[in-house]
Amino acid sequence: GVRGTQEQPSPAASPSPLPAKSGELRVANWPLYIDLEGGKSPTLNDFEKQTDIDITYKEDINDNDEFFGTDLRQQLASDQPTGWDIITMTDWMIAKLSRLGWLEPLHHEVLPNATANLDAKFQDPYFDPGRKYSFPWAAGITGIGYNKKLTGRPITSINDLFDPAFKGKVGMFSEMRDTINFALFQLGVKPPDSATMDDIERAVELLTQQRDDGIVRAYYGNDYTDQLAGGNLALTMAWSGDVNYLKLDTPELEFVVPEEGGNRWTDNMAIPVHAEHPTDAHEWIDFVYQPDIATRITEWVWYESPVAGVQDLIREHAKSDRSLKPVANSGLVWPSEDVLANTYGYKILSEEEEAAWHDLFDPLVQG
Amino acid sequence: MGEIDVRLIEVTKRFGDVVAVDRVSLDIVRGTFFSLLGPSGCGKTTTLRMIGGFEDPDDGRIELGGRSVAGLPPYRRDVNTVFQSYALFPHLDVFENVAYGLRRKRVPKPVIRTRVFEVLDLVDLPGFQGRRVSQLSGGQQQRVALARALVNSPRVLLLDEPLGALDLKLRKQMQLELKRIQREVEITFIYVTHDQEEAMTMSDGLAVMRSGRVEQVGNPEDVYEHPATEFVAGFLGASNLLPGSIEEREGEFGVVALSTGEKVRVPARTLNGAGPRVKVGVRPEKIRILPGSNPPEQADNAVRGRLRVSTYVGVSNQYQVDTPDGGTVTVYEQNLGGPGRWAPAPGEEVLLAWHPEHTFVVEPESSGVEQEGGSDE
Amino acid sequence: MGEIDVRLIEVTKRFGDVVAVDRVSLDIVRGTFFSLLGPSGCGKTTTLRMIGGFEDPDDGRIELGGRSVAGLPPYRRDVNTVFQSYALFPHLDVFENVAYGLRRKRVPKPVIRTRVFEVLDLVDLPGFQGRRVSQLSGGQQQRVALARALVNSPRVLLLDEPLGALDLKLRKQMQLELKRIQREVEITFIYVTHDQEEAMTMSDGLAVMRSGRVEQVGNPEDVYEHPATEFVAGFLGASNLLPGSIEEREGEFGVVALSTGEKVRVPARTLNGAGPRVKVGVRPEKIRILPGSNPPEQADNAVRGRLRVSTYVGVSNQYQVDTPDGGTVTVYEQNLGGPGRWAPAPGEEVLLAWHPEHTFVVEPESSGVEQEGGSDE
Amino acid sequence: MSAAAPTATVERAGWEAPASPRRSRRRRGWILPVYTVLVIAYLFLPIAVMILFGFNDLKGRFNFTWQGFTLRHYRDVLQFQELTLALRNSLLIAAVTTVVATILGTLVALALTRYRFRGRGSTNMFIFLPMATPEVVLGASLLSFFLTLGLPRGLLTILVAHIMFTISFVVVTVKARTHGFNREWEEAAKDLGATPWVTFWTVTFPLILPGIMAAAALAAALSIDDYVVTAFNSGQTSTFPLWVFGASRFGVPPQVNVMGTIIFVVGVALALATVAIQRRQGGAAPAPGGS
Amino acid sequence: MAVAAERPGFGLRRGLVPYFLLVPGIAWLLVFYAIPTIQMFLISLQEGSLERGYQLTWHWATYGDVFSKYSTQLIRSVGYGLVVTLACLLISYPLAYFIALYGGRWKNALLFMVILPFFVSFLIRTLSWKFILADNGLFLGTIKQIGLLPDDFHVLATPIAVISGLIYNFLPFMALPLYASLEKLDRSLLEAAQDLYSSRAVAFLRVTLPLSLPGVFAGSLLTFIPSVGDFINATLLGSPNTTMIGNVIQRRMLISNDYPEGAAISFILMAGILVGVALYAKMLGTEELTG
Ligand SMILES: Nc1ncnc2c1ncn2[C@@H]1O[C@H](COP(=O)(O)OP(=O)(O)OP(=O)(O)O)[C@@H](O)[C@H]1O
Ligand SMILES: Nc1ncnc2c1ncn2[C@@H]1O[C@H](COP(=O)(O)OP(=O)(O)OP(=O)(O)O)[C@@H](O)[C@H]1O
Ligand SMILES: [Mg+2]
Ligand SMILES: [Mg+2]
Repeated sequence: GVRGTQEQPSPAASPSPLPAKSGELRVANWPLYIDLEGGKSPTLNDFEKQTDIDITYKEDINDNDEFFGTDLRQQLASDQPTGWDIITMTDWMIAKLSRLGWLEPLHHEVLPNATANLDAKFQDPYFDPGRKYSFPWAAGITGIGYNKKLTGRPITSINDLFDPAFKGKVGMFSEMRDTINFALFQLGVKPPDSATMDDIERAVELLTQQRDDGIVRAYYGNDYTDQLAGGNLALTMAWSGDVNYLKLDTPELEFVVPEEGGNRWTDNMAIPVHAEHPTDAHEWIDFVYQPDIATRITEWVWYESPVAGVQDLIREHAKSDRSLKPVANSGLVWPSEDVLANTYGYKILSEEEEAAWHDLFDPLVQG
Repeated sequence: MGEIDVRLIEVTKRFGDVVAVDRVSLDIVRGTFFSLLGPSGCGKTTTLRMIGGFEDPDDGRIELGGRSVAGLPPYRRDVNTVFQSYALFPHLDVFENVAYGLRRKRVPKPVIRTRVFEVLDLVDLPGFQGRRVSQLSGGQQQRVALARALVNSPRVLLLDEPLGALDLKLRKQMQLELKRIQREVEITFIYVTHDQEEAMTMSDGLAVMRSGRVEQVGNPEDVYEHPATEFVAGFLGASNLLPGSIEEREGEFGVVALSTGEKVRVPARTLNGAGPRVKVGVRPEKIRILPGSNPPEQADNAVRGRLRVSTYVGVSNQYQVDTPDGGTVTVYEQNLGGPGRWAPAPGEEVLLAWHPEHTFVVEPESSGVEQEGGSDE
Repeated sequence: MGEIDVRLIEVTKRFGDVVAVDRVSLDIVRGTFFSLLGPSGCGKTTTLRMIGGFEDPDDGRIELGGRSVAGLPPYRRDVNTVFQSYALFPHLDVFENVAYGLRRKRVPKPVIRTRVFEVLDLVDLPGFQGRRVSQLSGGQQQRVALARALVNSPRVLLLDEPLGALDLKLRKQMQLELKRIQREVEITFIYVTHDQEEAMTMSDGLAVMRSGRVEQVGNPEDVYEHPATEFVAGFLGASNLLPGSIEEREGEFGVVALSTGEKVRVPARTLNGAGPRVKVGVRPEKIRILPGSNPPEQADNAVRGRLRVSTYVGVSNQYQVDTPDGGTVTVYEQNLGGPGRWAPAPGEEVLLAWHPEHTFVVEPESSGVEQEGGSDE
Repeated sequence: MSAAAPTATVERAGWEAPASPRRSRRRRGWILPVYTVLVIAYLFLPIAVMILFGFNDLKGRFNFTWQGFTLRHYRDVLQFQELTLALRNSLLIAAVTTVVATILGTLVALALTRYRFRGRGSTNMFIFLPMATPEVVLGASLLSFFLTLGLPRGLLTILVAHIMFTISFVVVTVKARTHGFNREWEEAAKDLGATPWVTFWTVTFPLILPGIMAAAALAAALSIDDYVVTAFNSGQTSTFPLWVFGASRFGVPPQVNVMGTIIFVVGVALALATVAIQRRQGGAAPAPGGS
Repeated sequence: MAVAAERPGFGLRRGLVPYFLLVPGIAWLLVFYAIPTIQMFLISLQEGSLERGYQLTWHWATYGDVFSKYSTQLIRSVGYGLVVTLACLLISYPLAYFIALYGGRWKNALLFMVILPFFVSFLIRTLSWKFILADNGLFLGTIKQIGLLPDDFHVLATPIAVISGLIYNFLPFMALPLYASLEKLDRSLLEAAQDLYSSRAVAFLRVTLPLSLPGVFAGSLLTFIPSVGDFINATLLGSPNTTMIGNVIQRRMLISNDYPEGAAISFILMAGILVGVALYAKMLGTEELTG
């Protein structure tokens, strides 16, 4: 049953000693998040060859919450292995999992590549100080995607999301943290970490007003992309990488990090507690932190790589492969310092806060 | 005779290779009781189904009340059918089954009640109105099917063996009722039956069908007494057919020499057009069976034979008599009984005698070439 | 007589309030042809269904071959049934329908072929093996149902009106075949029919049922000539029943005074136990119709009346004669015809005469007991 | 019906123009077939779009706007190993689920419509419960059950789950067919020496087959498209819907359309093949039986 | 002669037949549905949180809370379910009727075609619909150009879209059971009805429809029950004011991690549905239908 954990969350626990390598590994990642060539992933092949580990790489994650619900929650609550050795979760979920004590602390000493090559800006994130539990896989920004033709003007501000001129043509995210962040930016509450419960109430009020004014068409998950591409949305909250790709087929689309601020997110590899092959899991993390491997992945995935020097390598490759040009120089894949300065993470929530936020936010998206 | 109510003109119906109805023409006068007879599978049901509108003829034309009904759906024909397979509605009780047609005609409720109860009484099923169809015996189902059609008093009623599952007594009673209704309400009945007595007693006209074609049409006595073909003769009650050849056509009675050598007289009009080789027919009940020692009466036809079997069948005794040429003659004798009567014993020589007037002549069936099925009379 | 093959002991079956079969007891000897007769809804089908194993009796006991079959499912009884509603398999063609039972018995394929084709020939359906059931006429379906049961040569064959949808000619032919098979293969036949002639000619024994009960069991002549009850008398062919009271019981012939005042003589043995008020019966075909002026013969019973209707029915003429006490007497006279014969005209005074030996006596039915199908004239 | 009868029916339905005098009949004759074609066209409409976008020469990853025609996705249909594997799993699961659920469900339906027994009423109601249970609850509670048992999640647990939630659909559908089934055919079979088992296979089964086929089709569709319950109980096994839903984050590749197209085309081909085979055999479906 | 000795207990065995038929299916449901669901029911009476753990406190109040909190969505879902069921019935009846009665040897092929679109992924079908129904797409765009609709008219993200999506996706759940029950219709009964002055329409109403009630019953339940609990159509095609109870449950359990509330709503829904089924069976006048 879904029994509660009697075990106290112990974020301070030191890593337990690693067992012997087992030669087996089960990785859960998002679909299409790794390079492919002719139906196979060269990275996975190389990994198997080089490490002699039999890897089961599953594109099994569709959604942070859903994966938590279907693959982690009950398993870990009843102290059973999840079946996964590596999971790839967004930052706030890493925070939540570590809060619940459901992540295995990492042995940095067996991660020479990772520790050496991790780009400085990823080294000490707010959600996992000191990279105790996780290493990033890729990173991106939540901003605004818009259709130049439909808006008729460049979009620069979150304010535009609240502009009655775009009544019924604005998309917001059903993802609570992203959307609340935007409302906080609009209210000038920055960084989100500083938001009080009052701020959140105001934020939801603002959003409710936006909804009731008929400005919001709907709250979207992944499916905002087709609505944006199909011209049903003039502007919408969006992920940087998506718009990057959408532009290729629909050139009138643009992505902007609003002047009030955008959300910075990373997807991070972590090892859930009770993982059966933690040693092999460490090998995987270290393996993908080799710059040439990371480059190969990034050239395919088009999201910012946390591995230092990857952009340079891609630029190098782009000289011979024109198709790599867009990713090599994209300001979206490789946000500048300025842009990054205007992006924020999510507030780390205690369980009570999370519940309180949901009580405020859920009625918004559920009418 | 009155106006023609139902007219079939060269109607043909095929099912794949099977020609179920083959160029059938019939004229049925309004308000008459017309029977269709014929062996199993000869196309009676198919004929009714075309009149009812459930099958479209492949050829030919059907007229009801003088107007072609091609393409007219069944519910627009003032015709009701008692289906051979009943086709009762399983989801309705007896009352609702019977009331079905009246409800469609928007007859007022109280009238429906009265009429339904009346007709249920008529078919001897009082008190059955609440039963489900599945709770009825075979004969009860058939009577509900009859009631369901009767209650509507249509202009034309098609009845496909409507009394076949009833016992003799009830059948007789129903026959009388049907006949009464038909006369009173002036309904045209087209009636399929296998009971020849039923056809004989009830019909104003009848047609004998065979393999999709009409062999003979006429009034019952005519067809019975003067069958046009060997088939009809054989089909309507047992018939004795003795092969022979015409010797004399002149006068009131012609003469046919039987293959037994004996000569019989036949009404000359039945010889019309018949070839030299014919068969001479006489119905079993027309024959008197006499001791072989008796001299034949002058006025009678007579044939000698030897009694093979005698059977007791209630109303009558049946005798099978072997003739010298290897044929068999069947004789029915009314079971008048009485201790003193002479009764032939098997093996005994007998004399078979009948009046020449009761003799008829048909062409022997050769290959398959029969005469064209008569259309009108 | 041989061993009892099928025995019913006080068998009762109820459907809700309806008592379909009411304490029926029957002993049917192995290899005999036993008929069940009775008005529609009297429980014949239900009786067969219990023997076949499709219904469990609510009471009483059924034995096959001397052993109780309570709880024995149909497929373990060596009994086959020709169902009143045929119950042919709609998803199989004619061949497979007929072969069904043989396949279950794992008869070798070539044997199945031979037997199926044989029996299809027998029921006069050669060449029909490939047809679907829905492509057959009513009579053809019935013959397939018959073939399907016959082909298995079971020990007991239950036939529920197996020839009801066939024309007379074919029916006669099938009757002969059935009788032949029954004799040759020594099958016990239990046969439901509405055709009394069929029952009379084919049966070794018969039972007349009424409202779920057996009224009389016996051999055909017995039951016909000496019906035990008014009901049986009326049911087996038309019967004239004249009310009267016993005047004299002694001697070979007793005397009954009819309500017309006329006196008739009746065989004394039929008076046994009968109350003073009785009905005197005589079959219509036993009566001679004579001119009213004729003096009655000494040895005969005679009654006077006035001819109401005369009907021509092929084999015979039927007369309805009104008697002075308001009753009606039916007379069948063989249609011997001949120009010279005397024929009574409606309205004419006639004398009805019959031999006392043909008279029987039954108790009058107390009113109200009568059920469906049993309204006597 | 024979080769002949359906022709007659078809003619009445107006697929062939009948002879001239039957105007009214012809008129009502074509409405139903045209309607049927329209509804099927409506059902196929999104499929047409799906097929179209399988040929889309998209430049990015998102297959949303028409960019031009290409066959390259057909060449690269096996591009995504995981997708191929997921599809294979889904087909396998659907096949097994359909067979098992159809058998179990049909037996239950037979028991419920053919017999009176204690607990029949409550069983009847119980059957509706799994259908009424929201998928999340089905998935979550089954997962918790498997965890209690310590059963590793995978193909087997997916099968268990799928069979569990499709049984009810099968039962209800088959019941619609067996309801009021005319028993006289079964009686005739038993009369001819068929045991209940043989009776079932030679008579009952062929006669209720249309209902069983309808139920099986529903079971297959339910299984092959299930997402929520599967997500809970799939463990490390991926299925087509899981993968496709996940892929929607980064753009569902046209290969998914291509695979859908292949399934669809094979399906249509099979359907037409059955028609051709029946034509060759000259037979047709059994005549409908009343009750 | 196969007359075996009378076997005591034979009748008893006969009485057990239905139970034998039931056992595999019902056992499957008892083990993999009933037990887990009872567990979930107990969870609905728990209090606590993931961090603190959950305790079974028989906290019935949750039921009252969620009922008042989500009654809007509950009512909306039932409303949508009714509309969807009625629409599916109206659309699929003629379809099923035609296939069953006039399908001839095309029967199976047509039936298969009705279900075929549902073998390709739900997401892809929905994506296609979104493409077709885009605000300025093929369909609406054209109409708007002619000027029949205002420019800001849209279908997606409205109740129309959600209901249409449900109708499309549940159509086979109505059509197939209807087909299964119509296929056994005895056509001679229709002839009899027509013989008795029923036009086709009346014959349909008085004979066909009553005789196909088991199919109508099965089909409407197979459509209504799952569509009331559906969430995915509202997620992909709807907007905040089309949220259905399924979305609430989904969000409560998967996103807010609140199992007790999610479960409580589910059980309220299930209880409601069961009551509805019972009433519906009564209404159709045939408790027989459920049994
Ligand atoms: N399932 C049932 N429910 C109620 N009554 C029934 C049921 N089946 C038969 N009956 C009644 O039982 C009686 C006997 O029926 P049965 O079928 O045995 O008659 P039958 O002698 O075969 O008549 P028929 O000659 O008309 O076929 C009838 O009155 C019939 O209405
Ligand atoms: N649907 C069909 N397909 C093929 N042949 C058929 C079809 N319906 C009837 N037939 C054939 O057509 C012929 C005439 O059938 P019909 O039903 O009219 O005969 P019937 O005279 O009513 O016979 P019965 O007295 O046996 O009822 C039969 O030989 C029958 O086999
Ligand atoms: Mg017929
Ligand atoms: Mg009967």
